[in-house]
Amino acid sequence: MTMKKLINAPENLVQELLEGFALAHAGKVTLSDSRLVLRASEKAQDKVAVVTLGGSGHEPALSGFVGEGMLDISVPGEIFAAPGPPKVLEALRTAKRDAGILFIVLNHAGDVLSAKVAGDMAKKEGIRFEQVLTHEDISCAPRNDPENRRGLVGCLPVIKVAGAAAEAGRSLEECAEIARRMEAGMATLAVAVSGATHPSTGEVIAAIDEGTMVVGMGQHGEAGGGTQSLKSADETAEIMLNALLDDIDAKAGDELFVLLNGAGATTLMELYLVLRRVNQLLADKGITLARSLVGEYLTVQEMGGFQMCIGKLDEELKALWDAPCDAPAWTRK
Amino acid sequence: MTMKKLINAPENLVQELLEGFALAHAGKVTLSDSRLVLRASEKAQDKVAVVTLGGSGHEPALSGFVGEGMLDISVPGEIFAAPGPPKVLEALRTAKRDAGILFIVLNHAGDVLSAKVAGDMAKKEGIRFEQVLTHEDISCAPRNDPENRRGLVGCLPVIKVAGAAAEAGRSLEECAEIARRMEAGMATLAVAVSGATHPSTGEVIAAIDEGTMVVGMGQHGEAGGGTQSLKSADETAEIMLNALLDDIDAKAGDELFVLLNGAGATTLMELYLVLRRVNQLLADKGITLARSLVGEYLTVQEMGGFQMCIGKLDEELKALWDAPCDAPAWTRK
Amino acid sequence: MNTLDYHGLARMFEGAAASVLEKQDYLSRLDSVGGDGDHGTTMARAMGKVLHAVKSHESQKIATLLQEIGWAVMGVDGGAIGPLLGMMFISMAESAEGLDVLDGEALACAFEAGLAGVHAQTKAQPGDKTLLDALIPAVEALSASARAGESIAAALYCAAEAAEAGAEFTKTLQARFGRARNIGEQSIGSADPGATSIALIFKGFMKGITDHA
Amino acid sequence: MNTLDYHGLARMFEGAAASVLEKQDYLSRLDSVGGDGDHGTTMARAMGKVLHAVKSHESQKIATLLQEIGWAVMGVDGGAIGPLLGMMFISMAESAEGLDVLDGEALACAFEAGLAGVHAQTKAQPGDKTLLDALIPAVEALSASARAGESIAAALYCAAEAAEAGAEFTKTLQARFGRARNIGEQSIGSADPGATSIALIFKGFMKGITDHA
Ligand SMILES: Nc1ncnc2c1ncn2[C@@H]1O[C@H](COP(=O)(O)OP(=O)(O)O)[C@@H](O)[C@H]1O
Ligand SMILES: Nc1ncnc2c1ncn2[C@@H]1O[C@H](COP(=O)(O)OP(=O)(O)O)[C@@H](O)[C@H]1O
Ligand SMILES: [Mg+2]
Ligand SMILES: [Mg+2]
Ligand SMILES: [Mg+2]
Ligand SMILES: [Mg+2]
Repeated sequence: MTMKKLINAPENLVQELLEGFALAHAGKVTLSDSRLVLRASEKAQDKVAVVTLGGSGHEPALSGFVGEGMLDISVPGEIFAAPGPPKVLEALRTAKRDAGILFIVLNHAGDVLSAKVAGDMAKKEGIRFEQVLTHEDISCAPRNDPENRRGLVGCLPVIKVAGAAAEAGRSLEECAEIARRMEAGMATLAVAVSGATHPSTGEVIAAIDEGTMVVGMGQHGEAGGGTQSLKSADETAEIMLNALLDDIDAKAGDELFVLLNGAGATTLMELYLVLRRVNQLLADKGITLARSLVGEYLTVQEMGGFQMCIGKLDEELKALWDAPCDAPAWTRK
Repeated sequence: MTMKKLINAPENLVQELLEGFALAHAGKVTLSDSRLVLRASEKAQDKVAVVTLGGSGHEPALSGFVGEGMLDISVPGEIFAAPGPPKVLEALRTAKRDAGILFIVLNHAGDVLSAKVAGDMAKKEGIRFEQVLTHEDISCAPRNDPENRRGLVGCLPVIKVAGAAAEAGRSLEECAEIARRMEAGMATLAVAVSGATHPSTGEVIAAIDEGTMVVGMGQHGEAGGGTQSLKSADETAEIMLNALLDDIDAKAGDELFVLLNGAGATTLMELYLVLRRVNQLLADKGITLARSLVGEYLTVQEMGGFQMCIGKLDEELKALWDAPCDAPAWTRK
Repeated sequence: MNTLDYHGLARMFEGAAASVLEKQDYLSRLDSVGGDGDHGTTMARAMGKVLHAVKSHESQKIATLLQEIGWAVMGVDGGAIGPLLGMMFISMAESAEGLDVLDGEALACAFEAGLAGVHAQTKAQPGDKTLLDALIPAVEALSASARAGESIAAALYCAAEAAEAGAEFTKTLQARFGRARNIGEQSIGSADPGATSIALIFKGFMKGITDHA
Repeated sequence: MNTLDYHGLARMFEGAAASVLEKQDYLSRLDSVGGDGDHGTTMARAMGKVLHAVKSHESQKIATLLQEIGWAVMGVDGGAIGPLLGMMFISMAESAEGLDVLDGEALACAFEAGLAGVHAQTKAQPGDKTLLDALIPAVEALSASARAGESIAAALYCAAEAAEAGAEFTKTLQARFGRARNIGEQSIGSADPGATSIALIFKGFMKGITDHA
């Protein structure tokens, strides 16, 4: 085991990390006894609640998106593993309100299954919710096969605009429509340059050979793309951007957001280089880089690489993007 | 050369990364033609300006601290190398105002030399400024030998409180006093578990053996501490915290901030574990964890490890800590 | 023995837990091929919860035991397997609601309901290299045997044989669901972890009944 | 030749640049021992700026050339060496202000002012293993020779010899300033990069003068 991580007993890892997380962001979030991450100050009951679920080990995601103008509840699972349906059902019960719940689910087998089981039960209990699935990874299935596209960091812009709409008092139908509109115009591609270790098992996640990179890497080191020789920042930006533009069928005159999500070990320095090139390439095509976001949002431990997520913006989505929010991983005045 | 970085030609690295940085945070900062990082919206001339300088390759530091309530100007140097005096002088000229300039300098040979040469020239030109040196690394010299203590991530809390004081219209003397008070009550210690590569030269920065960690690692991989076997998060937290508490002579009843600054590859997950343990240990000693900050602020490329910085807070410093700010690396509502 | 009472059911689940726990590492290794290598860990945690539910359960009612086991298994944060297996047991509970003993027909109905519960959660079909490739033949064999009037032990024996054959057959398949889908053809040659778990569970069911018969 | 004019000064600096550029990699290797391995790169960039300043300079005035060289060297973002070396040349410029030629006395004064300019920037003392350990003996030797009425070429020769001896001597010292301070005793055994650069610069000064004499 070649793990170089500062951890304690693996079986307590998630509990301990959540305690530290709640402590670090005490003004923004709280951790419930049953391990739901909640907003520190509850949203008014007449506004739509926004709930999501997902495995741990991707910090700051997903619990880092809990806060004013974003999520009301996140249900963290074990490392890289969805939480079971009982916890998800508890979250839906906690969020229950007449205004309804927007339930955002990333397309991964475990998450989808937990969401379905919990959702079916919630329905029986008369809990009103709308589920929105995010699945914007273009690497493993074409656009007309959305079921087989994974949900990567694209959940973040969806949570941002839907969260802003909910905060603004929009109806459940409107919030769901906004989330789906954002999702539909969006695409993500990941590249990995170096692997990571699984913090509980010590196993290597995605060993990547010297001098190579893998385009299409999944959120847990699953394959899905091709290994190629390591490229420059400019070349990598171009390869990824072109594939993404193609997928969303972007045209001159479009306004896009670009989100560069560091996988863990890749520096902000590198991400800035990529953004610079993306901006040049978009300008050449007459496309506007209307909003950008660069940082580590949904990580894969200490993996090297990043996810590039782009999506179409309209006036409403831009305004929602710009709305204030106050979550651990995204504060906007 | 085993570098797995997404970069372009090394000679353009800093220029390109700054362009991308300015693009990513266009609402908060701008990049001048001569490569100063300035606030996007200038502070009123009757308020003290806050200026700093430092090498690049530590992103988001230091330019990530430019923004409302924090820095007015940062002068980025080359990778791990201070900017030369001409640029620093230009920054002081740009910031020149009757209210004066608070000039924050991290104690590293190059930075100090550049600051001194530029400062001497600025004085001759009648530019009014107060210099505050940060040197809170306890690993390479005792408290009574401050000249030989390096300036690590402690610059961040100093910039925060001094920046808030400046924003609030406090005088140059007051801002300097606040910065020095914060600095005097503060101590930092770094631990490294895995090395990094220098992005321009491809050389290894601090190769660290399997199963070991280095306490007292400098900001560029300089030694200064001892190699020991890799410990758990809890043990590491305790070793570091005890050394720091000792240095600042913390007592029951004190209120402290704790800043955990990831070096690059170390996950937020690990930092949260450490914060959790720090909080327990402080509680045992009757010391209050009054504020905390966990994230990557001053990195060493993809190095594994973190800096723990603690410091004493009084009512005024807490209020300044809590004041709103809007910089790329720290937004507070 | 042609009916199964509460105690028999409890022994079946104890058998399943023992059978799975013995192969924990093997299951994780199977999951390392195309998945995230946690299947054995997750199954072990699930079976730990099953044992705890059996030991601490007080109602003495078949349906509530099944319900509790299902809910406990689902409470394991481990990805896909928890909800699938959990829904199987919960659906069995619904089918067994109100019954103090299960005869062959009732047992067949319960397992068929369990299978339906799994089907309702996933679009995976036979041949997609999932736990269904063991579960479907197991339930079919069990139903056929039970409805033919064979003993419950015999029915479980047939189910266990069929499940094992089904799990073995997954070696020839390419994964089309779950994480292993992403490695495409490379999944061929090694058995599906979920299907292997199903085979172990049915083997354990049978041993649980027959060892204590 | 007992005075130095603008063109002589320009040739001195061209010589210094050539001398340093030839040893760029060696300087970086020396800096790798206890520093950050960039000294050769920084010096090469600085000397590139020196050459550019010499080539493009138009005033034909000694002081303004020195001033421009100093400012150019300081403009290299490379850590400690830029401000130190830059202040040396800028201080020399101040000393040579208004002079069209430098005689031995003026040259000695200029270098003494340069040394003082460096001293003003750092608390490092002789024996601390910095560039001062080459610079101090070099300036002392130059002054002594020049004031003894020897030719400027001879004075520069003495300075180069003394600088080289000083740089060599730093091998026996433990670093107490700059980054190398952090490695403590491990710095003993290898020469200080900054002192080595000073030796190369004075060697180049001398060659610049004598090769074109
Ligand atoms: N969508 C699905 N439909 C049916 N079975 C699935 C599905 N996803 C996973 N499985 C089953 O679950 C097994 C993997 O379980 P496990 O490793 O516990 O979950 P995860 O892949 O989430 O880590 C697979 O071998 C397969 O049998
Ligand atoms: N504080 C100081 N005082 C005097 N000389 C110094 C000081 N710091 C560094 N030096 C000199 O600078 C040299 C290193 O230069 P360089 O590698 O360019 O700078 P840096 O260490 O900032 O990368 C050292 O060999 C030493 O001679
Ligand atoms: Mg698995
Ligand atoms: Mg899993
Ligand atoms: Mg150096
Ligand atoms: Mg340097």
